[in-house]
Amino acid sequence: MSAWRDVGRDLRRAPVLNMLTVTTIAFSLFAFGLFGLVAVNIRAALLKVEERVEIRAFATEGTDVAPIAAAARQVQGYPEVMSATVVTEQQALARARQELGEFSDVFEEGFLPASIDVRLKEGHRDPASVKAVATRMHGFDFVDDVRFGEEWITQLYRLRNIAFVAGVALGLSFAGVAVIIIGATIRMAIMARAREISIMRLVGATDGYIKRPFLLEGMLKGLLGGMLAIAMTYFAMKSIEHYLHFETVFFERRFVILGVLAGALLGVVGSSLSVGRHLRQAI
Amino acid sequence: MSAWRDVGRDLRRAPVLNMLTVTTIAFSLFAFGLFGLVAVNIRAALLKVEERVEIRAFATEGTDVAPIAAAARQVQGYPEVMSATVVTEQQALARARQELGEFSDVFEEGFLPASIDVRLKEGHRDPASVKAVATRMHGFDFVDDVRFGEEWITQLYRLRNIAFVAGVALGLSFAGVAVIIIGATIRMAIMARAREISIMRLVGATDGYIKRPFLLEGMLKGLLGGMLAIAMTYFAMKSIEHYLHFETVFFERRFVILGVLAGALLGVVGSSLSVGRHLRQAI
Amino acid sequence: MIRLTHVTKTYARSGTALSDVTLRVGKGEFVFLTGPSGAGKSTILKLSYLEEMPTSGEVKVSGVSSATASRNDVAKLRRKLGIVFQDFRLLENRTAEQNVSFALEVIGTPKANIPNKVARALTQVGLASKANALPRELSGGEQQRVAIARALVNDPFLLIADEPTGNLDERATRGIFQLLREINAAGTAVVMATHNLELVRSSDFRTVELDHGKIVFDSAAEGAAS
Amino acid sequence: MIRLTHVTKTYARSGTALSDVTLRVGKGEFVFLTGPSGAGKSTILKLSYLEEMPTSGEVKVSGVSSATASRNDVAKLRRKLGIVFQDFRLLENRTAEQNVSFALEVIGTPKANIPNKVARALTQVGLASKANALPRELSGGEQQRVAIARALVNDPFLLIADEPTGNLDERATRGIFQLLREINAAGTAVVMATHNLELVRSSDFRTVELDHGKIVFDSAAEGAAS
Ligand SMILES: Nc1ncnc2c1ncn2[C@@H]1O[C@H](COP(=O)(O)OP(=O)(O)OP(=O)(O)O)[C@@H](O)[C@H]1O
Ligand SMILES: Nc1ncnc2c1ncn2[C@@H]1O[C@H](COP(=O)(O)OP(=O)(O)OP(=O)(O)O)[C@@H](O)[C@H]1O
Ligand SMILES: [Mg+2]
Ligand SMILES: [Mg+2]
Repeated sequence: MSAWRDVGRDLRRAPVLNMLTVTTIAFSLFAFGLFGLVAVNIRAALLKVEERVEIRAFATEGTDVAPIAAAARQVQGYPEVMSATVVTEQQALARARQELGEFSDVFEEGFLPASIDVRLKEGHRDPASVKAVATRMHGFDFVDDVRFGEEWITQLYRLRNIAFVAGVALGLSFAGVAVIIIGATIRMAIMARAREISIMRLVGATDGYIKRPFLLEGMLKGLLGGMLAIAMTYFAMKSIEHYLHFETVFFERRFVILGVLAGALLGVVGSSLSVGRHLRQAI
Repeated sequence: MSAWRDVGRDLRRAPVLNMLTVTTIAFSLFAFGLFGLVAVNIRAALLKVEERVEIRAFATEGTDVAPIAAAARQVQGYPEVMSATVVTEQQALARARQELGEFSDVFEEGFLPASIDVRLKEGHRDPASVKAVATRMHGFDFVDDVRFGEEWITQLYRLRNIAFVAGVALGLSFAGVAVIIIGATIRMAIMARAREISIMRLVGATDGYIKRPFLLEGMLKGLLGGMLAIAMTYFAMKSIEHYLHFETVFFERRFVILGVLAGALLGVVGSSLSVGRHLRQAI
Repeated sequence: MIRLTHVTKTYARSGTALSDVTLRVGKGEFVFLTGPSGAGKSTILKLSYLEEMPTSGEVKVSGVSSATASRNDVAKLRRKLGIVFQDFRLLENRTAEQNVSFALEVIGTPKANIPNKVARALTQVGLASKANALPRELSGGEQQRVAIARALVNDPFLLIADEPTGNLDERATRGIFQLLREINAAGTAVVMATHNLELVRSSDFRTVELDHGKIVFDSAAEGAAS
Repeated sequence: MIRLTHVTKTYARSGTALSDVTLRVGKGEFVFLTGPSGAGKSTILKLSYLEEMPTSGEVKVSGVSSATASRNDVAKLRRKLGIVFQDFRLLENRTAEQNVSFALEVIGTPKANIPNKVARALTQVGLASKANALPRELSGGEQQRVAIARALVNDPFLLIADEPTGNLDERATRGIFQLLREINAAGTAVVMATHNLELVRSSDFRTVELDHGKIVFDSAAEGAAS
């Protein structure tokens, strides 16, 4: 195929320019990848933290265990609830003793209230759901107080939202920058071949015919840049893990493939834009 | 001047390529600048910490003040010593009370020893000097113990040395990368003008005449890149200061000027290398 | 075939290259364009393959009009033409053979037919032995003949040749002219700009002479016997 | 002036362009180089200004020998030559005027003298009115004349012209030839490769004919009267 032959010729002819293109694509995607990695890891951390979201409804001192257990069964039936456990006064005391270790003598008298400890299902741990469940539990007669760390949950979710918005915004701007850089380097390749292109036009080549090798070239470089970016991101993660003793999560396989394809897409779009612009200017 | 005219023509002709060159120079120097900033700030921090390097020679309980004061005057005469202060038992007690606040009752009995507190001059705060002074002070009869946090000073200096070596190594490699990138972009500019260069040779232009506009161009781009890098470094510092509430020091004026000149030098060296290589290949 | 109707071509920086030229070239005709340097010969040819557009008036070639042609129309028209450019315009990074075969690839000639056609065209211009040379490895006359081979290889129905023998010696010139005559005899119209008056005089083809952007003589016009 | 001694030039990819050529051009001489396309005319000229180096044998021009010349020697030699290239080699981004003045700047002509010299050279080739046009805005013949003006402007002691009239009409050709004769009469040696045999016959200058890389005729050689 003549288009492939052209690509081969072009790649061999300007190795520096081509390396530069691949490198800039790789770095753009690397920046993108690093950010993605941070997002993925924040998400993983959030999931772990979220698991600990818990609502505790404390019973008035001296309430019988029976109504508390009945209420717990009822709460267990709520759609948002994963588990509702009864903690009797004795259990509360034992837990406190265990947690506080040597200072346990202080609790000799046993004045800790019984409670129902509720964990919510994934997807229902947002501030609104938590608040709703807490309000309903307030409805039980024997409930003295409901605690769920409202502040803390709200903060967590705000963090998550910020991470999401920042992720999308940064991701899009990096992609934009990558397209511009790719366009610029391809434009240079085009300028270097401007004479050739005009001759092609003069012997009757259509725009599509002229564009093909450039698009192929952009795609190849994008693929290469994408793979490089993945490799760089992986090693960046590994070294963070190694030097900062920080446990991290890498992208799933399908996101890796998606990343490389995104590189190819960037390459094709960048090439297409600049070849198109060049062709519209001439003849 | 014809060389300047050529430069103007060239800069106007390939704006994308030129922006790319300036940007890469700027980013190379920016990376360099960021590292330099870290180094400068580590240094500033070290200086502050170093000021606190202090040797304390404690007197045996009950020693008269007179010999201690005499010894202090003698120590004051050492070339390395900035100040040698006598702290009597009463003063030591007062100082401890003040530092420890509410727990001061504990010291009712006054069993703190008198001491000579020595501060060293700048340039004599390295582990070796500190140790030497400490050893000499051990020589006084009344001295019971000399403390100077040997471990701590050694650590501090190791940190400083690491920072220095890392700085030089990273600085040099960044400069190398910058020269290569500049060389690559200038090479592209040369390839775009290869025909022109060969015609110049054929009408009798010497290598120097051909090189001049490229060197000028490299210098201009380097200057611009250097200024951009300084600006970027400055804003990076300001935003670190703002968002991380971290007090930082910027480069002194002469280093700023040096940075911009370094950009120009990089530009000239990069251009010179790639024009030279091209000229040696042809004709 | 080619129809220029009251065509004026003005270049922003150097004034009028053609003024009010009306010219018609019929099917299968052979036309010489002559006239001094800068008279407008190349401009007429560039208008004919629509590299340039007229400032006013209309150019119509094989049904494609300068007034309405799209980029794609122009590409399609050019596939049916053969053009020898005054400055050759060979692709620098391709051999003589590749430069010729390229013109066939562009128009979608079946791959199997290309080598034969290319070899025939190079032989016709006497360059079979230089098939693998790059343009910079060819002498001026050899480059010119590659350009001619490229124009002929796709069996065009109209051949536009701008000074195709400027770098050729007398024998080669006669050979190329003979070739163009044969092609013309086989039905291809030929428009050839030339300074070689000997060539013009040696045949009785129609001659159009230009000067300062105007047609000053046309042997096909009435009363041109003088 | 020019001395080729047993010069052979072999190109890696296309074999022998010149074989064992010995040629001497004296001070102030006017020499035509003729021969068919690909005979080796341009190769002899390229060797004379040391764009190419001989594969074997020696080329010596004005005391500069191909065997020993440094890059700087070559640059200095070329400043004293005037060269008209077969493919013009004009700087694309400079006007006709700048292309000519450029040749003076390179050799360090005082700034004040440049405009006059440039204007004179352009007038000599009949292009004063096109001074501000870029090469792509000039016709083929006009470009060729800019190339000639550039070669003349520095009052060279040796003018090397490769097919300088290939794109010119008869009148312009005669004009340029007349100009070259005047320059030669003023003391400049001229070596001119050409296909225009009429021109060669119209004067009695020395003629060297090449074929297949060998000198087959030299009107200055003994017994060349036949
Ligand atoms: N792109 C352009 N821009 C400005 N002027 C131009 C351009 N192309 C041609 N001209 C001018 O138009 C006039 C006619 O040019 P043209 O190339 O048609 O001449 P020509 O008859 O082919 O001459 P030649 O025999 O020298 O090739 C010339 O004066 C030339 O300078
Ligand atoms: N750079 C090169 N590499 C390989 N072969 C070359 C090169 N330059 C010239 N040749 C070959 O050397 C031979 C002589 O070329 P030269 O240019 O001297 O011919 P010429 O006499 O000037 O012909 P013309 O009249 O067509 O210009 C030709 O066959 C050509 O193909
Ligand atoms: Mg013309
Ligand atoms: Mg030649």
